[in-house]
Amino acid sequence: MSSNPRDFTLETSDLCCSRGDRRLISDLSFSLRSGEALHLKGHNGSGKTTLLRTLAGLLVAESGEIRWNGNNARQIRQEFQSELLYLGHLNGLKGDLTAVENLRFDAALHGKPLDEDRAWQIFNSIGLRGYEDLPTKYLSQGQKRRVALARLWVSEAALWILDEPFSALDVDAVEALQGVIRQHVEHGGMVIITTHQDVSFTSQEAKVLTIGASDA
Amino acid sequence: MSSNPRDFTLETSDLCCSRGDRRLISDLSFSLRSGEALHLKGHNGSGKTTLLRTLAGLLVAESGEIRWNGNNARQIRQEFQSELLYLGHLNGLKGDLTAVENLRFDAALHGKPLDEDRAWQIFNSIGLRGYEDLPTKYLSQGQKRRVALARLWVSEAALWILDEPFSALDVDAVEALQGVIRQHVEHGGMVIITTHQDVSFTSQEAKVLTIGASDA
Amino acid sequence: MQSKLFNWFKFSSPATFYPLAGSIARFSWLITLALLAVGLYMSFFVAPTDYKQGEGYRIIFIHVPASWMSMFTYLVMAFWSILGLMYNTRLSSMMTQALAPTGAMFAFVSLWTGAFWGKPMWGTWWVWDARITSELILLFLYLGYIALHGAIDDKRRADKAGAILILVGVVNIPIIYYSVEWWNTLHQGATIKMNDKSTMDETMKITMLIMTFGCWAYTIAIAMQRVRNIILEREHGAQWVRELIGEKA
Amino acid sequence: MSFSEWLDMGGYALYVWGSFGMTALCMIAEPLLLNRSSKAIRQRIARLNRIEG
Amino acid sequence: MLETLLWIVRRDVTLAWRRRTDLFTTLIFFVIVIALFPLGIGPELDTLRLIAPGVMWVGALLASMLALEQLFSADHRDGSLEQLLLTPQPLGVIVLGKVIAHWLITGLPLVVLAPVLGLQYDMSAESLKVMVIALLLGTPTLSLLGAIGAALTLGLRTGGILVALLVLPLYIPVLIFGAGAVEATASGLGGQAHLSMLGAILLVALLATPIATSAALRISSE
Amino acid sequence: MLETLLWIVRRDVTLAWRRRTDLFTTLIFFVIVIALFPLGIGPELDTLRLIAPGVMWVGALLASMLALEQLFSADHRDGSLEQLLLTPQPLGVIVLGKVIAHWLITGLPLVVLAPVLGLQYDMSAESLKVMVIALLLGTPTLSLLGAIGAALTLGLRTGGILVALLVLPLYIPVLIFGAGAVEATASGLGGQAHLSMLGAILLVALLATPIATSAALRISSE
Ligand code: HEM
Ligand SMILES: Nc1ncnc2c1ncn2[C@@H]1O[C@H](COP(=O)(O)OP(=O)(O)OP(=O)(O)O)[C@@H](O)[C@H]1O
Ligand SMILES: Nc1ncnc2c1ncn2[C@@H]1O[C@H](COP(=O)(O)OP(=O)(O)OP(=O)(O)O)[C@@H](O)[C@H]1O
Ligand SMILES: [Mg+2]
Ligand SMILES: [Mg+2]
Repeated sequence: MSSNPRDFTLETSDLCCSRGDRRLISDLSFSLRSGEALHLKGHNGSGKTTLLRTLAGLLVAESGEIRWNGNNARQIRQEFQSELLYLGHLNGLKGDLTAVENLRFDAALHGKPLDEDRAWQIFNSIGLRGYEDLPTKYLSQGQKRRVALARLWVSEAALWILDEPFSALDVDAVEALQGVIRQHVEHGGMVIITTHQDVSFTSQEAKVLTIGASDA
Repeated sequence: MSSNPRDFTLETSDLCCSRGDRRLISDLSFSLRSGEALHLKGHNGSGKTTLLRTLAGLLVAESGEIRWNGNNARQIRQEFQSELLYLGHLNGLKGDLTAVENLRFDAALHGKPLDEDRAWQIFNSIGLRGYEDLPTKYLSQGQKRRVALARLWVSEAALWILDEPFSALDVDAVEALQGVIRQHVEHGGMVIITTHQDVSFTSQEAKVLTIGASDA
Repeated sequence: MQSKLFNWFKFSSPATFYPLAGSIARFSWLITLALLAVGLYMSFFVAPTDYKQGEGYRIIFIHVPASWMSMFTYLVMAFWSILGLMYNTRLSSMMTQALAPTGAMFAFVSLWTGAFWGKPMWGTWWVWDARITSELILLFLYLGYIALHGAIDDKRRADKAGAILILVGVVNIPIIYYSVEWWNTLHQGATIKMNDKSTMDETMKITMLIMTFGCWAYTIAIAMQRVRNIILEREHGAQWVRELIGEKA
Repeated sequence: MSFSEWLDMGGYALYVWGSFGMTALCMIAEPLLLNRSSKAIRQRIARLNRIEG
Repeated sequence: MLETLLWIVRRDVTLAWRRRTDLFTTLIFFVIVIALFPLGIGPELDTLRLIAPGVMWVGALLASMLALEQLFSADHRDGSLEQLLLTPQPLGVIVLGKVIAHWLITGLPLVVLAPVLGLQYDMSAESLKVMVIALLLGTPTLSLLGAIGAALTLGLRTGGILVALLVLPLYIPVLIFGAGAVEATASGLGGQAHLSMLGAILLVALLATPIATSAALRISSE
Repeated sequence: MLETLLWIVRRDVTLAWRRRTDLFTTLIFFVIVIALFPLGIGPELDTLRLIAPGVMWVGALLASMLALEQLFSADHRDGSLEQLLLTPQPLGVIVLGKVIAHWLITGLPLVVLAPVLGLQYDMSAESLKVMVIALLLGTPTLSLLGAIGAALTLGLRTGGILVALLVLPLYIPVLIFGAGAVEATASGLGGQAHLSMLGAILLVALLATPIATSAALRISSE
């Protein structure tokens, strides 16, 4: 689409999503380009998670289209997924593997193997020194969340989709996370995020999209 | 201990808790009486959940004692548990039962059967109108949390132990929850709570207990 | 081309198919009643007594149609499953779902009547013969489909999962069938074989055919009626359903 | 041939009527059950209609 | 106490009823296992009659063992087990209620179906009768014993299969007396003694196992 | 592609190694099932030799079916399956990797142990040899076919037992040819034809099932 290879666009047109027989999102069209952040707002149950999972390709939209660089994202699934990082309510950690192993397997499967020293370094910098080679099932809720979020520090994906990343984190961790998101956006990444907490994560204003406003 | 039957005390003396081979809490002594709230603070992984579960009797302390009205809480387990309400990270809901059924079975097993109308009324008042007789697995994360918290509205227990009750809730729900906690304390209840969010839940100052301050 | 496609999709929409299914069902019920009445009359009063098996052989008039029906229904379900997976049409998945209980019912009837036949003829309710065993497996496949479809609450997911199961099962059927040759099977003793029809009386053959068509008509009628239920259940939020029921309630 | 003779089916009564009986049971029960569930579905939709206007 | 028991039974039966397929799957598993043997062994009725009681009981053992997974693990995973542990009711009663419900859901249907399957193995009417009585006395014991194993393995990733390891050895006496009762009948000795033994085991299990299971639950939920 | 496959195999084998008991439990379940039969049936060697291949194969079927639960459900529950679905790798390769690892963990040990157990049933050396070859060809097919069932039932509360209902009918051809090979050898006919058939089924399964499993996984994680 553009001459700069790190210049991406994500667009939706007339997207409709349902859960059960409830239509949650109807005719949603928006577009997002490199260097922009989107803050998704809405009450509990308004359909934020549903929308994020649909954008990531885990759910099938009822109608409408999601386009990545102008192509239907489902048709260029591998290309799209190699630029995508999704973090949902679940951490996606194996409790029997250590934090370092979790991160390294994940990186390898994304085609970007990570050496062990680098992994230790990252955990050190996000406040998990001393917990790197403990099976993650022995970590506290907040510590597990930190391990899951460590993916952001190694990711080279352009599009980050984050569903309530701040939950369970203490003040220090929230700050570190804000930092890495801000940096990603400034370096031409895209972020789509939901959170009920009152935090900022970009230097300029983020786009805001509110869904289901009439509800609850 | 006291003439008023709704006048309770919870004390710990020299409580030590470990997880794995990490000593998390050492020689903790505090006491709490009716009408007081305790806000437990600490970094991720400092041992808050461990302490709360120990107080509730789900974990066994390494040493030290927990006393309820002067008696060892483990020895008067049934008496203690009939005055206890614990809400942890997990919601404790059956996904196949509806919100109303979940609440009613829970109340019945606490020996305080609840009639169906009352249950509907409660869900109505906490913003779940229309979702009362949907199996709870179809609810969003925040909605599930609300159903779990509905226990607070029917509880006659004196001691509430709440582990991050505000997580996943939107602004309205946070407010409602603050309200019910405040009321409970004002009516002579006790609350022990953890949260990383910056919220207040008592009219006067709550006691604050910070653990593992040197960590992280 | 354009208009042809249009017609196709018109009837593949549940809203238009619903009344059509009603008409088909009513028509099929009439045929069913007629055929079964004639067939039963012939089974008991026209077809002659078998020289070897006496009156007991009359079980054949339901045993054989039921066996055929149970296998044929599975193939039809496989057809609808392919359609459902390829074109994602809701109606074809609904048809698969609507056929399953009836197919299972006939598989059961085949086994039951077979057992009630085997007892007087072979002296046992059951043998682990390849043909009988494969019918049992067919019943399991039906039940597996029903259980899987029932266990999944999201019906769109249930449709797709069920379709995959049905198609995987289809592959299994011929394998089981040919395994007879390797498998140490108990042969069907001194009984009439399925293929040498020449020994069979002409009226018997006709009666069996009539009964078979009766079962076909029955299956169509039931499936249409059940698909109507399924449509109502799944589309209960749709405007046309609301209006339809509103009139009658 | 008398009626009772016919019923006897040449000594095969149990087997013949056992088979036909079970088949009849199945083929009669199925439409009846179907009708019942059809009514239940209609009632539920009608109730939804009333509630949601 | 009785009221608590009834509430628990009601809760679990309601849950099972919501998921009606649960009621059938244990049963169908049982049927399939019984049907697999002739396929592997060959269809000679003489052999089959010989092994029928053994196959039937092994099938019942396996089905009831597999069903154990449903007993506590769902409650554990979603946190409702914590809540049950913290109700002001004796834990033994809660456990007993859950086991009773579990037997009603998974054990009873199996007992009802067993004679039909016995026919396929050419068992005699007398043998069938004894087998049903034996199963009626034996399967509740299986549920009670199994509950201990289910509680001990709670939350372990290996759950399903580890429970087999713990529980199957405990099941062996039931298997021996249960299959023995049928065999004794078939050989004309009469299964009375075996049946009394099964009854005695059931009584002991009824009294003793809820305590062991409760203790195991407390440990597993630490 | 091959690299992805190896990473996945490595990941799952590491996980299993962390939980070494996993390696043994399938095996021990197999041993217990095989050991239960003489208890239920009686110790006559003639009967036992007759039923040995059937019992052995039914044991292998059940063990491999039970082990299926470990294939995807842990990944599903903790969210790592989502992450696997979103990696930029072909899903079929990921599935194949997981199935291979699963077979290495649960299938292979069983093949190794089978001859030892066969001795207890008084099987001849020739029969034992054929049985091992048959198991070596048959058990991977069981894992491949089972993966479809495991994927279809993912996240359903009935999981464990529903999978039995779906998968066991699919296993039957393997059972028939597998047990048939041993029986044919024992009766002097030679098991060659049966073994070739098992090999052919394995090849087809290797090519076709990863696709079906991938489709099922995408559906189940909606
Ligand atoms: C795959 C399932 C089955 C199929 C396709 C099937 C099909 C048939 C057919 C077509 C015939 C009629 C042969 C003819 O034309 O003369 C027949 C006969 C018979 N079947 Fe079945 N059947 C099945 C299952 C069973 C079962 C489960 C039993 C008993 C347990 C059974 C017992 C018999 C007997 C006794 C006959 C009569 C043979 C004779 O003519 O003497 N069948 N079956
Ligand atoms: N089952 C366990 N076995 C061993 N260690 C554990 C276990 N659970 C937790 N831990 C360790 O105990 C410590 C405290 O955990 P805990 O869950 O109490 O922390 P927390 O204060 O609640 O943290 P958070 O704010 O993240 O919820 C952590 O360092 C963790 O690694
Ligand atoms: N599997 C499902 N089947 C049917 N309905 C569902 C399912 N999951 C969610 N829903 C419904 O979809 C709606 C939106 O859910 P979703 O999880 O997207 O909300 P959300 O905006 O993320 O809320 P929260 O802030 O509480 O996380 C809810 O009303 C819920 O009841
Ligand atoms: Mg959400
Ligand atoms: Mg915590």
